[in-house]
Amino acid sequence: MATAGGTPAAAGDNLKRLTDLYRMMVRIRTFEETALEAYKAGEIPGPLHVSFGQEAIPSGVCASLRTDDRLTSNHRGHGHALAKGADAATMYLELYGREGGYCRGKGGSMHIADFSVGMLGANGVVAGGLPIAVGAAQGLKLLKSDAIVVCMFGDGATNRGPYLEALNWAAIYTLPVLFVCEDNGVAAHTETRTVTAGEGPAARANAIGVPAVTIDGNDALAVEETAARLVAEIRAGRGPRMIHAKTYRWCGHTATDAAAWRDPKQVEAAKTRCPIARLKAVLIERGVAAASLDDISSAARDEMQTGRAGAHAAPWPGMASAFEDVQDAGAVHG
Amino acid sequence: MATAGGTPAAAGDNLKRLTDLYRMMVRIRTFEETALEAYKAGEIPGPLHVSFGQEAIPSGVCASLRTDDRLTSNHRGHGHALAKGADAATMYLELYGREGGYCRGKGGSMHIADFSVGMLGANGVVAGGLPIAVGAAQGLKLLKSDAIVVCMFGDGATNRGPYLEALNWAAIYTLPVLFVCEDNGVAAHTETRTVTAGEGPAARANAIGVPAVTIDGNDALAVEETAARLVAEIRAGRGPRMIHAKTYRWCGHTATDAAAWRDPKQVEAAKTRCPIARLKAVLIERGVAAASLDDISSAARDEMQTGRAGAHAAPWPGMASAFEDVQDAGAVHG
Amino acid sequence: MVETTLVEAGRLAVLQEMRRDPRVWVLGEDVGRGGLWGQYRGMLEEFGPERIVSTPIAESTIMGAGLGAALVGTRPIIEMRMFDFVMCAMDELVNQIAKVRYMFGGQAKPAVVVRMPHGMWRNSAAQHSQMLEAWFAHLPGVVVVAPSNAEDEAGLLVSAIRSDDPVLFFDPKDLWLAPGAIADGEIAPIPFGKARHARQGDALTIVTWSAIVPNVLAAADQLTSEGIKVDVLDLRTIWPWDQDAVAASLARTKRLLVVHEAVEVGGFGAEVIASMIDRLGPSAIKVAKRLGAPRIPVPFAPPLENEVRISPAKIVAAAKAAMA
Amino acid sequence: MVETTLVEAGRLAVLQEMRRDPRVWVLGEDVGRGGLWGQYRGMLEEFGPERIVSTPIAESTIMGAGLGAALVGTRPIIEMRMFDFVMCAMDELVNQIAKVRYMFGGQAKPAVVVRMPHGMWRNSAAQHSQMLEAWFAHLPGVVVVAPSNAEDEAGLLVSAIRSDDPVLFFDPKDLWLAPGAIADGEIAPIPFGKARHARQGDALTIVTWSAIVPNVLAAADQLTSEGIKVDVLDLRTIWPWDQDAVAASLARTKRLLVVHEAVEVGGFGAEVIASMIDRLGPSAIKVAKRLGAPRIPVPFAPPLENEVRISPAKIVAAAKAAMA
Ligand SMILES: Cc1ncc(C[n+]2csc(CCOP(=O)(O)OP(=O)(O)O)c2C)c(N)n1
Ligand SMILES: Cc1ncc(C[n+]2csc(CCOP(=O)(O)OP(=O)(O)O)c2C)c(N)n1
Ligand SMILES: [Mg+2]
Ligand SMILES: [Mg+2]
Repeated sequence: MATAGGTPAAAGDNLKRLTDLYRMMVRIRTFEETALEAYKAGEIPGPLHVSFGQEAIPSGVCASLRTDDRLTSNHRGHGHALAKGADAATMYLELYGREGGYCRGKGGSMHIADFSVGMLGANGVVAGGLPIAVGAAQGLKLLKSDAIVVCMFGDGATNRGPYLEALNWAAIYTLPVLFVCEDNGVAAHTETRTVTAGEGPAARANAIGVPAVTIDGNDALAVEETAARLVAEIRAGRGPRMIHAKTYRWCGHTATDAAAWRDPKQVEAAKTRCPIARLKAVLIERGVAAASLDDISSAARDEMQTGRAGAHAAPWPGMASAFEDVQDAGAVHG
Repeated sequence: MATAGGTPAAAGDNLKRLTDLYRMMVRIRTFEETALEAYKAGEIPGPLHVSFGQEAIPSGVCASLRTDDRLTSNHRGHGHALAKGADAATMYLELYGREGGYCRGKGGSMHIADFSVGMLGANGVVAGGLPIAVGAAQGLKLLKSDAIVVCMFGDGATNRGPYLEALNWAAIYTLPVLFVCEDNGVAAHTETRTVTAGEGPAARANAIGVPAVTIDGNDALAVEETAARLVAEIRAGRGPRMIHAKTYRWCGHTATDAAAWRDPKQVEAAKTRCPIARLKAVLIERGVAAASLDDISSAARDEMQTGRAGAHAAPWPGMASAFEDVQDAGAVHG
Repeated sequence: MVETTLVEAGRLAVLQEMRRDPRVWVLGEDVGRGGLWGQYRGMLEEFGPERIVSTPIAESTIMGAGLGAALVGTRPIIEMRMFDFVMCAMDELVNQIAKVRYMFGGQAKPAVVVRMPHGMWRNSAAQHSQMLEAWFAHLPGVVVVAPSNAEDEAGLLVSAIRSDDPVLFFDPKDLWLAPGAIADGEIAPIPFGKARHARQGDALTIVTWSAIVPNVLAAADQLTSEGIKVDVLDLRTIWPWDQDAVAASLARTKRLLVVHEAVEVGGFGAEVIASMIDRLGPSAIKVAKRLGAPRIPVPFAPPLENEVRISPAKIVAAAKAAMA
Repeated sequence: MVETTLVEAGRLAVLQEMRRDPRVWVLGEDVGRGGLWGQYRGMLEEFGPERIVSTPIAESTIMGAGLGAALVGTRPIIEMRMFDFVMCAMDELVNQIAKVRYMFGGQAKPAVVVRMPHGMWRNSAAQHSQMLEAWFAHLPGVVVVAPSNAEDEAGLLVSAIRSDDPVLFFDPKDLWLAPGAIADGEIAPIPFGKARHARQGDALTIVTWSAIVPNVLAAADQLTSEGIKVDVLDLRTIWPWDQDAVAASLARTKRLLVVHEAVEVGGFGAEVIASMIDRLGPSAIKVAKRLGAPRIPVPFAPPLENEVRISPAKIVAAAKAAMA
């Protein structure tokens, strides 16, 4: 399919909306910068996957969603959760494994969920969210809800079987699903192009029966505009759609991965396409005062520092909770 | 991709080859008619899947194969095995579960294999053969063999994850695999078009990176010609190819399934497109004597009746064999 | 009582619950045509294609979609056709369904029933005959149900559909057509974790479940005719399982025999024995034996398959050996 | 002896066998970059991309392709990255790899090694911490290996690569960096089914394997310092397993404690106990206990995860209870 170019004008002149979009990207970036600092300080246990450079995608996509719309995520889901409306401080509590975290400390970074805002969970299994997303959409349809489901996944997931199965499923039952492939060109330590044949995720989706569009995932306005259009089509009952958003991840796979095999020049080049900087330039060009953008940054810093500090100081979950939330019948006790 | 029309002339004037093709189809048909009779007589236990109407596909495909080429099959594999060179009498022994059968009576119809002719086995799991096929091709490549692998599967298999994974795999490693989709329009009791979105198996294959062609699978000459061309390309190291062969299965899913939901008219119409009758007409038009074609039929009947009778009279496997062929280390004994 | 078969008893249970609760629905291959064994016969007509959903052959997504639909508040019955094909959906079952509630700190309610007809069935060979129910007792987060007769099929299915837990429901496919009876009127739920005391006796405790139960009962009746009265406990659910009933029986008999169709090595029989030894102490038990299949795949040829099957004669022999 | 880590011992074993036999090759995600833990470091350079094959994220096909390649005579090492992801490839493992030889009457030789780093690892939570080795003892057709130290990792890996059976090789991922030593020169194969007699004593038999072994040894040493000498058998392989060694030890100690990291319910500990009770009779054994994880998914938060882990202190306590 053709690449949809998003021009600032086409995205509408709603400066508030653009500013909100900018704020969300800044919050995601700052959330993860802060988390990474905490990780390096030894405060956060377990694996941590950050998404520097990819912030435009969840921010742009979720701008068109309602709270009762659902979202399934993957292992790199902080941005997805924040954009869907999750609370940063409660996320930090979970990253730290503390009482009051989204999963009561039982999930950690890779399993953040906030059902109250429709965030149905990150997932530790690549492509694990795809079948869940289409089923959620099928359930919503059965319940006669007009809520939709967004399914976020990486380019690596498009080589796993569920990519075929779930897209076909959504198409045959005309389900309200927006598939979003965040294509950062890499899956763990392997460049995805070396293990992906054919014309890529969008071509596959189109052939399977899900209309797909490839866009510049670092252009927040293009993402926002495309998502707005597709979400409207989906909500109108026209069936699933897909966005294939090209981007680049500045960092390694996990917080401990230096991605030393990568040419540093590639990373530097990618940073010049920073989605946050790009939208900032647009906003300034449109007359938004630099100071008010700085305010956004410092508010984000405050929010995240407070969240981090709160989590660091929070108590561990009580031992009894290890035995809770397993199952009702046949539950065991500590 | 375009539909490749096979014209009799294009298939070459080699009457012997056409007659061999005809003979193979007749043998497959007669093998299964005889098996079905035996099944109805209560002689054959377990599930039995026959393929009346689909005989042109294995016959046409395997005409271009060498004995050291490999083939993976599915649950409906009698034709695949015969066309690859398996012996009918030994197949009957297996269908009957007798000593001397291909699997020593341990597999039955759904697991026939003859490694001595490169037939790597039928499979009771839909799409189960696809990952095995690409691995076999990868192994052959590693061994510097120029043998190729044919992977046979039904239209139902193209909705399972391994279809995506295995085709992508074959393409990225440029493996010598010919994928063959026998599209009879139905998967068990469900019409495949009702559960398959998009443009179908060939479109999916092309998008994944495996060049595919859709042909009339009831035209033995078209199958043979297409396979010959693609096998040559594959053997030349050009990577995987796919044939999407459209056909129709006259019978129900298993020997006990009447497929009562089907409009009998549809079945009658399909029978007018019988691949055997069509090739027979071509042969007669080309001057082959009707009597020599009758000889082929009666030879096939003799072969199959002999096979059936031999199997029926053969001894059961010895009880000890139940405990053999499990594993070397940690084997248990009866 | 109404005379019926096991498959029909299950159908009536689903029918009752689908009429009761509009959030209950079914997804699986061919369910719109009644399912492979008629478990869903006539339901498409009554409930329509949005609640009786015939799916592609896509087990991963059948399982995973069921979970997703549960997460938004529906109550799916996931029909897997044959247990063996569950192997194509293990990530969705093991990593997702069994864990979401826990991983998400209680936010998720994976109220799915996974129906998995299992066991040997008419010479279907190694890929269509497996019984691996023991695996799931070892898997936190799921309930494991394995009925042996029409009444339990119906009552346990009602409980499964109403349960907020993911319930793995092992239909004994070799017994689909076994005649049985269910109570008139509404099918009452049967609680998980309560064994059925199928035969009474003081000589030996036989613990069993699923498709092999009729053979155990035949063996018990033969033993009775020889003057040996055995206690037979049909566990019906293997997680949770009725440890109290087994312990109480053992307190009387001091002799334990666990009979299951599955492979003996690593089967749930080992768990029953280890638990009872732990609970009562070895000195309180005179003998504790298992009878299960040898550790071989299920062969196709009828005489070989019979070698793997646990016949009444084998059970009688094992019982007598346990009495020696 | 050469000082090394467990991960490096495994790497050296693969290196040795790949140099010895050109049919041996490796497939899995990121193996060309050395594997997630450096198990294959430097191998792409030596053997090239046809023998060190970095694959897409496609577990079904990684597993199934390994089988296909074995069927034409190569000897693949299938690297699954983490055991949990094997759930995406269970059809290929359970229905295909474990059964082809049998189903095809001996024609197939599924000589694959499936490497599956398993167990808890640095707060990785429920989807990256599972130990389900017990499942595979229950699955006919496979060998199940679960080493606990560098020497066994190397020697058992050599055996696995040379074996014509499919070998499920559970690398203990929490011990990758545990220091150890292997013999100088060629790494000799260690036979399957032979336990390592890790500590000698007459007070109690502790049977164990995999990642928990260091904790068991720490506990044994503490018990020794308190005057209680226990026998510790590290099974190393759980199918086949060294029943003779356990029975011989039990004949002396009369007391059995099985310790594993996996969930206690339905774990392989139950099999060990049920087998020994069967073999020796309940009266020959004074006590038979298990110590495993509670039946809950593995939680993320460090204190909760510790609650699931089997610490040396818990082992000491269980051993003392078994002596009471
Ligand atoms: C089924 C499965 N296989 C392998 C992994 C290990 N793994 C975690 S993330 C990842 C790479 C995923 O790449 P992609 O989908 O492109 O997402 P990205 O990390 O680039 O955001 C891999 C291989 C996994 N979690 N699940
Ligand atoms: C994974 C799996 N799911 C379901 C089945 C049951 N089943 C056997 S054959 C079949 C239909 C297959 O359809 P298709 O691939 O088109 O082959 P055909 O029978 O038409 O030749 C089904 C659903 C199976 N064997 N394996
Ligand atoms: Mg990626
Ligand atoms: Mg078909």
